[in-house]
Amino acid sequence: MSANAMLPTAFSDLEPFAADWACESEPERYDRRLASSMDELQAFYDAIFPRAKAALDFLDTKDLDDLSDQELNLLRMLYSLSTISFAVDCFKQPKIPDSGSAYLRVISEPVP
Amino acid sequence: MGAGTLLPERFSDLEPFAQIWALPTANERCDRRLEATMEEMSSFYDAVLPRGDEIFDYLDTFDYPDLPDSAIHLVWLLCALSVVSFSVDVFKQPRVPDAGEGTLPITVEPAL
Amino acid sequence: MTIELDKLTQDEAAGIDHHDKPQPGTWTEAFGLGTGPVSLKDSYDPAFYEDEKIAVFKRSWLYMGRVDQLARSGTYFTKELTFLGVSILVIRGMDDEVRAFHNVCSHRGNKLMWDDDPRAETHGSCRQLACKYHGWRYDLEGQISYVHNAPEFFDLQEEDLALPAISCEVWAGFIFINLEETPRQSLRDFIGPEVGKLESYPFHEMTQRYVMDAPVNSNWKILMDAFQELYHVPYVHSKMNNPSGPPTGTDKVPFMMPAFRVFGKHRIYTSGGPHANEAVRSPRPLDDFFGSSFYGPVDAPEISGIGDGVNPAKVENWGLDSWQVYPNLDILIWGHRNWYLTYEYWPTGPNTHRFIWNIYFVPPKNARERLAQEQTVLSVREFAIQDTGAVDAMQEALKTGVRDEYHFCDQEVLARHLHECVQGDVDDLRAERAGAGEQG
Amino acid sequence: MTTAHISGLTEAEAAGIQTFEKPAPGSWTESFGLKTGPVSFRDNYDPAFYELEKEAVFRRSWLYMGRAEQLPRAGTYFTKELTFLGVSIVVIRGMDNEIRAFHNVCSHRGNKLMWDDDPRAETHGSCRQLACKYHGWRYDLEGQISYVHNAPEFFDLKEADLSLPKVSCESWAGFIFINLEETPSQNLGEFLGPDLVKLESYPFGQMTQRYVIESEIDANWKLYLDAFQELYHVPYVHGLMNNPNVPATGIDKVPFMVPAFSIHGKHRCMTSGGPFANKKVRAGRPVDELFRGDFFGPKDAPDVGPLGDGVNPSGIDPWGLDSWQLYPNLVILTWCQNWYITYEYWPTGPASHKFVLTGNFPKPKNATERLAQEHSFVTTKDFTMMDANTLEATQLGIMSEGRTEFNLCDQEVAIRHLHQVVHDDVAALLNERQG
Repeated sequence: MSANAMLPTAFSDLEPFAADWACESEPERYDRRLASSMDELQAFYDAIFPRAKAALDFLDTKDLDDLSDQELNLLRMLYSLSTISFAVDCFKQPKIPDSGSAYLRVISEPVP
Repeated sequence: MGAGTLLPERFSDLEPFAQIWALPTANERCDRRLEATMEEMSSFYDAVLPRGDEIFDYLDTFDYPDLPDSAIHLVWLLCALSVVSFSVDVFKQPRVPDAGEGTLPITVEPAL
Repeated sequence: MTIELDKLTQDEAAGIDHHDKPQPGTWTEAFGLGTGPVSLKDSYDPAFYEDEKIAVFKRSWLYMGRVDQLARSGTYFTKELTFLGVSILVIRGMDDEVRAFHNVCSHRGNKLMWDDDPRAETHGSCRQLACKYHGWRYDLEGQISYVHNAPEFFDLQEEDLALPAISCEVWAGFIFINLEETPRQSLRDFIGPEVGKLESYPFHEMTQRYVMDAPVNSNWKILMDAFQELYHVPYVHSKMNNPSGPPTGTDKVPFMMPAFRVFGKHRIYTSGGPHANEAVRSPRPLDDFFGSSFYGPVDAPEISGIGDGVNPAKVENWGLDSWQVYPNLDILIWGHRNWYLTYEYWPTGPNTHRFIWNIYFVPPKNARERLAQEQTVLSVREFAIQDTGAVDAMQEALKTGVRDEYHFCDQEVLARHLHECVQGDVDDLRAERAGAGEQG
Repeated sequence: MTTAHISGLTEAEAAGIQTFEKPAPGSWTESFGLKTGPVSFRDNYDPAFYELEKEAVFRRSWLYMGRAEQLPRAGTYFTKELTFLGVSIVVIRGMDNEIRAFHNVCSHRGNKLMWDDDPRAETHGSCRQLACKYHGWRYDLEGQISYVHNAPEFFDLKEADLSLPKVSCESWAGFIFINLEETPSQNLGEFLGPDLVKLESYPFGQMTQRYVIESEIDANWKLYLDAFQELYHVPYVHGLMNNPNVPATGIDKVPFMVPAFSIHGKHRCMTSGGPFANKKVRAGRPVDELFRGDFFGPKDAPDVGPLGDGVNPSGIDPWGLDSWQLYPNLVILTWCQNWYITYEYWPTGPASHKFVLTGNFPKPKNATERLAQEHSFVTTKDFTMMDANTLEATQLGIMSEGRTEFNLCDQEVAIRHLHQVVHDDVAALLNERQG
């Protein structure tokens, strides 16, 4: 394990996506979705989806309020999977169709 | 012809300019002009202008508008020459003088 | 002092083209216009602007687009007249007729045709007009054709559910609408016989199209004024005369217009175009390179003829007709070069407007022609950017209101005519209101 | 085109649709005593109507400010900027644990009392006293003056006159309301009426895991409320979401019928099957299965004890969702999957408003529950985005006055009711003024 690994060792295969997708907040995750190409979203989706159940089982053994940085990053990557899922499996584009300049800004969300 | 080469072999001397100026839309070419220095534009202008007849003769060998990609890049290169020419031979600066915030984005232009 | 005002430099006097003027010696008087100062309060005053929207834009035929934009049944485009709060849908029906409707669904008032941004214009092709909100559909003639879950409604009358139609007529392939309940004139009467003759020009052969679209910081009439006189050319565009040399007297030679005409509320100037002041002008190297310039490609394409509408004053060495169709459409036709432009000036506020500019060429047959056209478009664009910058400065000064009256020379007769027509329309509206007030 | 065609459903639609009994005389609309003719939507943009509405509706109704959980201890407070009324409210829990509301104005020179950095922005926090930033006057947590800087320099100060101006404030089910009338014509319980009061037994207090969304929307406040008080739009605005895996077919266009509407004074409730509605024509997404959550909420609903006797007032089975529309501008959605949503619609002008959405879940016990909530919430957000932009299109369409009368079907009865109540309130105000 390299000194600066972002994820728990068992999920080091997802490491290439961690820098982009272990975002701290929903607005950051959503902005990342909008700034990504469909190829990027699809690649992330395809990489994490088959590993997501294992990640959930792993995280379920931990106390949510006492996660290590690596565990927290893994949790946040699962949030990101949720954030991008409509773009990948419904809209086929990062932005919601016909959403123009409309926006919904999350100003308060749970931590972690 | 190397990967990423834009122009036909016989115009390979113009290749460095094509990498910068052979942009597909008028708006991109106009934006490029605003970012360019006068030196860049003068050297582009001085390099392409003397090759004009040769380029036109070459383009005339194809059925229009079914040009191969490399010939399309030549067309774009000449379109860019048209864009920079006012800066080089009239205004001596990238921007139109006294235009303030004036800008005229092109919203529809012909294909090719 | 007066002598000083009249003086031309020797260079200027030598290069200037002269043209005869009609009786009694000026264009302005020949058209029955006043020669005194002109109030430009109509170009910044918010109260005037509010009345102008009704008196001019809600009562005139307004240009929407070309029939070429509606190639087949089911093709449509929208036009956002945001300043009037109106969105227009123009569509070609199954019967090939072009119609216009308010772009509003009859169910809950949702905007019917839009794409991603409801404020932006859109265009496309459809088999039916479908609302994105609850799926109501209309046929290409605006009749209701499908109501989702219709049994849940009460007493729907089919005929009440058609899209609200707007008067729409076509002349020379130019599509116009009129927002009056019943237009006071047909489009053809509005256009009049002299402008009407222009329909013999082969606009339909020129379908290679460029569009520019930009917000401009000036009242719509101020930019329109800039394009109906050449008096500004030696100053705003001095480089056009002599692009390669340093500024000398030569680049300041005045441009005199060969002919003006006024036809009702419409007007035209005809100029020599490439032939104007030819003795003192010199081309750019790139014009030779591309075989093309501001005036258009030198090797003009074949067209089927030019009809009997252009160059109504029969100017020798005809170069350009600039037709100003009231209120806000210009059609510029280049003589012997066989291309044309349209300018539209759409108000967005007392001090701002949206400038839309279309350029039309005969489709090019080869890369040389394609590039010659490109060179023309980009040359025109350079000068138009200068004009938009110049009017921005002018509007800033005008709206201070420090001076109300300004001076229009005989070369600016068309600008005088435009302001007179607009002010006349607003005066009529105000007189009607006053009359209604007295009666009430 | 025949009338029959207008009335038709396609075969695919008819096969998938769930239908429900309607009350006598055959429609919700008539059973509530509402008219069935076309309606004007002028009240959605007319500036003169908007001015009357502010007075007749917002200055005379109980207005929702926030949840009791936002004020966990004595001295915690938040401000609410009712900019459209020119009013700033501070809501604070006193030493006696009571929640009170005051005009957020210092009694000395009128400075705004509680604010942070930007005087226009809302703030919240905790304090021992309320201190003015200008000359240091202080008030206790009950609004009484407690300190006047350099008091001997003043003339005849009366302590009793220096309290913060009180605003009527009452709570129900942990929802804090104020009323700007000098003396409210009804107390909060009377205003809500007995059916809504019963909802008090719902375990709102357990659902403290909270998300908040805000947005400025270019549409009248009632337009957004309208979008969320009917399901008629669902197959079109959200068609893709019903059946994400197939291209547009008949199935994604099956109408949604609301099982029950009910009217409770000025308030309304729309009850629907939620996850059970038109179930046989809907299909989930793989991520929904993975995260055990979707638009309807976490699939494995956590135990929150009994839901009380207020939910599902029409007793439909299976019950999925209540959407309570509390007059004028609060919506509370209680889902069968044990979470709730609130919407607030605050006018900012005749053709614009500020939209606030909260999602509220029980505290998650582990990552799986946390993700089920996250996924439910972001799904809701994507749905809501689609509505938001459609609304701006609707506002533009209505304002064009290309058409001035519109048709509402029986599935849109709640819209008819809201506009009727607003009009009645405005008419009452005009009557008073004339009388």
